Amino acid sequence: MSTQLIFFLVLAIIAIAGAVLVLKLNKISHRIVSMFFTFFATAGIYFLLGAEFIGIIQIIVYAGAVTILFVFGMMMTEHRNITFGYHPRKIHRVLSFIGVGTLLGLMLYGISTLDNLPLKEQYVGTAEDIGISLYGHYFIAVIGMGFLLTAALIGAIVIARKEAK
Amino acid sequence: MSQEVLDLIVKKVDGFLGEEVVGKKPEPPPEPEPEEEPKAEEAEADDPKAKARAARAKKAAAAKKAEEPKPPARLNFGKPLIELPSEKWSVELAELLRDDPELQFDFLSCITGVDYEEHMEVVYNFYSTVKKHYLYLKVITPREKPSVVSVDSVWKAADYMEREIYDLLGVDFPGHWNLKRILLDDGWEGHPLRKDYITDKKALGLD
Amino acid sequence: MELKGFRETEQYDPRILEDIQKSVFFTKLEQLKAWSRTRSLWPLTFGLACCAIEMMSTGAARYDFDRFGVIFRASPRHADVMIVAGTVTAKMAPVLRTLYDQMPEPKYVISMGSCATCGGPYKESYSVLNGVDRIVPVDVYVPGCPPTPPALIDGVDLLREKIRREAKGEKVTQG
Amino acid sequence: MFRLLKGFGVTFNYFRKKNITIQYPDEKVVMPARFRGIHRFFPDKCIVCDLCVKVCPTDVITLTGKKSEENPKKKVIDTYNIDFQGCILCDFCTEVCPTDAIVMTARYNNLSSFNRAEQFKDIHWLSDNHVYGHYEESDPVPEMGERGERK
Amino acid sequence: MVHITFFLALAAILFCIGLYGVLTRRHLVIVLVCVELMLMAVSINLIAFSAIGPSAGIEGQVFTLFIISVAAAEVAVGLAILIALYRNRESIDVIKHDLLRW
Amino acid sequence: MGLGVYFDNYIYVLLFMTLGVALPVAALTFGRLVRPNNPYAEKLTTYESGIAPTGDAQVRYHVAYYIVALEFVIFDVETVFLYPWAVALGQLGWVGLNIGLIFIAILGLGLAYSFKKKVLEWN
Amino acid sequence: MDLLYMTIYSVIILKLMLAGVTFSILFERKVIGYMQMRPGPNRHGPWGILQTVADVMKLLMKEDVIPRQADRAIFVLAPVIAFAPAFTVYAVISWSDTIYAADLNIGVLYFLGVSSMTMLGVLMGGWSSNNKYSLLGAIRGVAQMISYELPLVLSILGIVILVGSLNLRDIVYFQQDIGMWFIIPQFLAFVIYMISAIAELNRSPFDLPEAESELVSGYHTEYSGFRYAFFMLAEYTYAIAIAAFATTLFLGGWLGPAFLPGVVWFLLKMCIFMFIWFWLRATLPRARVSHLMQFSWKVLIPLALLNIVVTAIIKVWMGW
Amino acid sequence: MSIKTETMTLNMGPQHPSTHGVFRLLVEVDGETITKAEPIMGYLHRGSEKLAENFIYTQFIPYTDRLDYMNAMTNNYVYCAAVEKLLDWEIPERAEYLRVITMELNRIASHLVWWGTYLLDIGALSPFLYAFRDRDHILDLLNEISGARMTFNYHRIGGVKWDAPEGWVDKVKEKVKVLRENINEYDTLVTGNEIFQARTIGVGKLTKEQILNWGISGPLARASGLKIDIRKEEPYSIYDRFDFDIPTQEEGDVYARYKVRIAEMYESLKIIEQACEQIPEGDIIHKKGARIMMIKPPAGEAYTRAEASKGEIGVYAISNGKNKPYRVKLRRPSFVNVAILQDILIGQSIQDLVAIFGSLDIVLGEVDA
Ligand code: SF4
Ligand code: SF4
Ligand code: SF4
Repeated sequence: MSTQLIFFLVLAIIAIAGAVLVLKLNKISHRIVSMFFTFFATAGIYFLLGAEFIGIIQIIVYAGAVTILFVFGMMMTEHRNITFGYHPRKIHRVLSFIGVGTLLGLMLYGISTLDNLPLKEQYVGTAEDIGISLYGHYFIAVIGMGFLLTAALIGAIVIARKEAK
Repeated sequence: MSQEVLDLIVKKVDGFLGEEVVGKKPEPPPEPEPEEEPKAEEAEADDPKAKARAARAKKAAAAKKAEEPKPPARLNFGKPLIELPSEKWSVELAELLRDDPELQFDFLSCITGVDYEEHMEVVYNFYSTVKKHYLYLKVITPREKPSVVSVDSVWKAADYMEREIYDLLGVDFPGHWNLKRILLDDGWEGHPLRKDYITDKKALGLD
Repeated sequence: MELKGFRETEQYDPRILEDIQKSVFFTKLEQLKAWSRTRSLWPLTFGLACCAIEMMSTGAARYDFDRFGVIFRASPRHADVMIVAGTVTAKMAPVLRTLYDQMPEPKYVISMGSCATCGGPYKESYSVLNGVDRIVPVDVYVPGCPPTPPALIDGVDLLREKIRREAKGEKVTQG
Repeated sequence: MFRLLKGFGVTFNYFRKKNITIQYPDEKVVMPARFRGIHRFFPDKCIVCDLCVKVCPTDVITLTGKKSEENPKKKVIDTYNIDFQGCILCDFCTEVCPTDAIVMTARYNNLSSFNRAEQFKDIHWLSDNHVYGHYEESDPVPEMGERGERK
Repeated sequence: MVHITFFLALAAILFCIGLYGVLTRRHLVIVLVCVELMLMAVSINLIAFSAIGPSAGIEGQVFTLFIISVAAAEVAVGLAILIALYRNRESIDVIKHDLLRW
Repeated sequence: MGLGVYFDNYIYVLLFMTLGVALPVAALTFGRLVRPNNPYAEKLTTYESGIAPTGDAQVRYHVAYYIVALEFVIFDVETVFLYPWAVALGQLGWVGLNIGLIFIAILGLGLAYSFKKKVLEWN
Repeated sequence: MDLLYMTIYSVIILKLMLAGVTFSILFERKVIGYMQMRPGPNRHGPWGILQTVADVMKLLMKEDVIPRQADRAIFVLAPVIAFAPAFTVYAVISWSDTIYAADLNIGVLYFLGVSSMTMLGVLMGGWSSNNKYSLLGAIRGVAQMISYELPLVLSILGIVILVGSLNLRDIVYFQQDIGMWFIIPQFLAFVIYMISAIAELNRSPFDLPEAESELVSGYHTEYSGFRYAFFMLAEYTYAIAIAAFATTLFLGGWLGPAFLPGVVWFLLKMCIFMFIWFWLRATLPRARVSHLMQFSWKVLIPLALLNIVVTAIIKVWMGW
Repeated sequence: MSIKTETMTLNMGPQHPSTHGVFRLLVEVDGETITKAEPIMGYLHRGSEKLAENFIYTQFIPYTDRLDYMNAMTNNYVYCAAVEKLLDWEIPERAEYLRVITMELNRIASHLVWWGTYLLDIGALSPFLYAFRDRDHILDLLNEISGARMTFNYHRIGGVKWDAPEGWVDKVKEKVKVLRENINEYDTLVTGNEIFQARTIGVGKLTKEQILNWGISGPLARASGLKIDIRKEEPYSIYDRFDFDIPTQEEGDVYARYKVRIAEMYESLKIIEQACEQIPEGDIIHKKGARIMMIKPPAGEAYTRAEASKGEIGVYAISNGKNKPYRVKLRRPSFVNVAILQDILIGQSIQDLVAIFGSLDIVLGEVDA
């Protein structure tokens, strides 16, 4: 096993465990913390893949900003001792589980058939490449992104702020 | 000057109450029994011991005089002082004191509660920042169920001072918005500034 | 002691050196603990009455508590020593006890001024607790009303003496 | 605008100046002569008039007298205690004492104790308290170093 | 070098966990978190292909950047809606918000 | 750049991170040996100036805080786009510059909006 | 071999950092002391050198209390989360031409991204204590930190534009090339950076989250013993890191006249920053929350954007 | 329907750095905005008034020291003056001058403590130490004349206890110069500071009507444009002999209070200088005053007021002709002033709470008696 594989496995386990805990833990605050770990491990995976810029962006945006946003969102709403009763339709859960399980199986099967994909030298993208690509090929998307973000900002403010009368 | 202020206050207050409450002269005290001794001793006036005795007697007489009922409106160390029974003291009267253009007692300096053996007194010290004059106003209330109308709505300053008096002396102030103990714990028993309150530190668990 | 600037510092205290030389690991550890504790006594910012002002002046430039590593901490969780500076009244006593409880161990109490020690001038009063040692264990009593800043420094010194002695296994009478 | 920058000048100025701290345990603090420190008692001056006991607002003085051996009419002091737990150093006892038998010294230090009872001082301690203060000296100059002055 | 299938498998697992969460959890915050998980799974795939895929290049990373941005905007708006809903209904139970159900 | 150097660098980072986590963990574990431990019910109460707290601390907070976080997220994403731009500006030239400026301007619009709505005013 | 070398290096940095924190706390107490006409700690060791050592040791041997009401798991985790990122950023700092660890291409972003996680530790600490002061302190602190994170990030963009690289060492070499420290061409950015760095660090006059007179001790009110020490440690570690970062960006890193080795210059420049922070602490009162927020959003961020625009235009114009 | 941001009940105090003692403020906050404030006091209630009834007249003087321990001299004075009023005694000239000098020195010391601690509340560390340094200068002087640093017990019924030691008056004159310089320096350090101004200007406004209605006195009243100062209105002691101003401000906010107090320090320095020039030789105590066991005022009652550093301090003394007072009521300015908190805090933020609360300058010994 190569060092990288070890790293990968560790990170993957953290990510998956975090994701599972998000669903399983009792307290919403704990769930958000475990979500943070998933985000963080994913950033690690990006680093492993040589996408350091995306990795660090993942840390900045997800592990930093979005987590804080989640915590604040949690604080703005009810978060104490939420004991939801059992799901009214248990069958729903079971069906979801079966459906999702099948999907996962199918996907994993599909992935395993990719086995013979050629192993290539790893590609490392630098921030500069990304910049050139972004503002060269995809500049319309960037501007669109700008509009999207502004729209999201304004929309979110309008929605959230109503009470400030 | 103080005398005029006093007269003015008396006029206003009595006018408001519609009867002579503060303005009335005190009933003269019952004639003291004519004392024989001084006369007898006058004969041996040069005896030093007798002189001392005479002086003492004079002092006693003076003390008696001091015990004579004082008029309800008088000057106390040069400042007007009026006495009122608690039934006569009302929020409207307080408003008069504050709002009357000639009185304008806009500043409530101090409220003192005093526990005498026979009755309780609540003493208000007013001051007018405009007219620069004072007033001592004594409200007399029975000791059994002491109760004086609260002037909290007229001078907010009375809020805490009345609470303090309620706390320490147990005088009730009907009309106070939030009359509860202020300095002592809510569950405290008794009113420590009363003369019959006995401080027993052992019983209080403090010693 | 005439020397300015280079003062005799306490870590060269011959008694401690001697002890360190001859003691086993356990006592060494204890003394290490004592050493660090005596050198960093953080009192709780907690003034009750007049004495508190003298406590503040002790922290001010003239006497500078910081020289001894004494810095006031506002939260009992960070504090090591509680300087009861002032009159403890019946209403305050439970609060004081709570604060004492909330301090992490090891914790010490200095009773500053005669009020805290025995009620002082107010010992006849109906609302004053006669002696803070009725509710918390007191390590050092500093007399005075209020004790002057140097007296408080002496008191803190005495507390360190106590810590040091206890680390050596001596019992220090208390009461 | 930016008047706050002036403040930096002030603090920096102090940064350069010498500090004003008294290095207390090494460097003694001088208290003025009148400083109301712990008492000193002169047993031979006391006439057991009990005034100090009466005037003490905190009732910390206790004394007993006994008949003098030479002069049976006179009383001399037998025990004299001040409980410094409760003494508020108000100076009334020295003020009323007709013979200045009880005086206040400028002593303020080294009085803390582990034990409340230690602060109960008896006649011997009080008369041994050789610290300079605001009173007529009536015995040999106290030892050096015990005086309250700066070294 | 780790083979690309590992990354794809990880992405698939994360995606399915996210999906399952979205389908079954009743807490709106958690639902949002799960959506994030799914988006992240997609990002992992993109990055993996961009780094060691058959046609490695910068594009995968660029798209991931877009995904991250969109996801952040989505969370912002989503939580704002959540707060608004909560304000109106005093609850963050998905079941109770019939409007939000699909 | 060779991958070897790349990974070396991140192993450094990893080492630092491990140490950063290990130091507190080690210190707290070691501390357990030397520190006293005597919890009792009163000690474990929540501090609130010496009074038993009334009500829960984790109440629902004012939405103003959320809006700050929201703005932060949006502008953080903006910086994400600006950094590649800044790095590549030398090669992008005027066209890239203009696109970047337009992008900044659009985001500036959002900022101006929030000024106008006074959402960033506390109180 | 490399791994060994790396490990030794990082352990040494850890040790030095701990020593650095210890002494910067002492230094702070001394400096503030002198500004207040008092000597500060001077009795334990010559010049009080052992003072903070004793403090740390005492904290280590202090009971640590986890309040019953607290959210235990997060309560325990918070100091670690606060401390680890603050230390992790040291990996990219290049102390001199030769002494450095990771030479990341994205060094600047790495620093900003990782260090911003400290605030998660603050938030977790305040949240989990279930103490009102802590929570208020944490929320305030996070609101402040995120508001100032943006100007901080944006102010550096000017330098990135000029250099065209995110590598910290490249930035220093660039300054060497143009023969000028960035504090001169990017003075506006420097000012913005300094202000937001102080706010990020929760140092006076922006120490609202720990505002002693209002919130007792802010988010670490309930922390005792060594857990509390780690919050302090994180704060000072981060402060030192920020000083180092600022030195690299604006003061030319290890550059300096040759008669002293680069690393000494680096440390000296850092000391200047530390001194300025202490000086601020001794002089200024605490700012007001509402003003603070508005200051960031209404003044610093627009200014930073302006700086970016101007720098970008100049850069393209001059074709640097 | 608006979002239900729950309010949180927050205890500020009894042990809280901003309350300067054992005061408790029960506030309800919504976010950081206060919706309700209830001051709770009595944590330092020591029953002085009851104790007074068991003491002979002089014995109570040390207890007045401990009311407003920042400004003990004025407390001493007002109690003595009340008893003197009952006794109808003339006080020797020199004693009056010494009283005025000590009182004014103490007023400066009190304002200095306020200045230092207030800035500590606001978050500046150094002013506290600078203020305490200067306070120590003053306390040294007072220590020299009275023998104690805080609990002076200096005034006596009928005069003062000690005469000024040799050279004391000159020392005072010198110190006045030093103090004036230092206070100037404080101005540079703080008054112009924009951060400080942003914290204080427009915060915690009090109108004239509020002041009168709540019975507030002292610098607080003067900062709201109410020119009341007992030293001028009803000159007690010998205040009519000095030339000084009553500094007032119109705004009534925290900054105005700050400025009034700073200006008052300058005025006090002026008074001290004049008093030091004018001080005559002579007795220091009324001829019967030294016999402290024998003081027996005739029956009667009197209210005496004086201008303490916090406001109007008054003593309502009732004598029944015995050697112990029948009743001593203390009108403590802090106790009256603190009541305004219920009114003024609503709608402010926690930060402003600290700024406002500090600006009231209350002393708990006085609030709770
Ligand atoms: S001992 Fe004296 S100075 Fe100290 S609090 Fe009690 S009365 Fe005040
Ligand atoms: S100084 Fe005062 S309290 Fe102390 S013994 Fe003398 S009279 Fe009593
Ligand atoms: S007052 Fe003086 S003489 Fe009288 S008993 Fe006391 S000490 Fe002795």
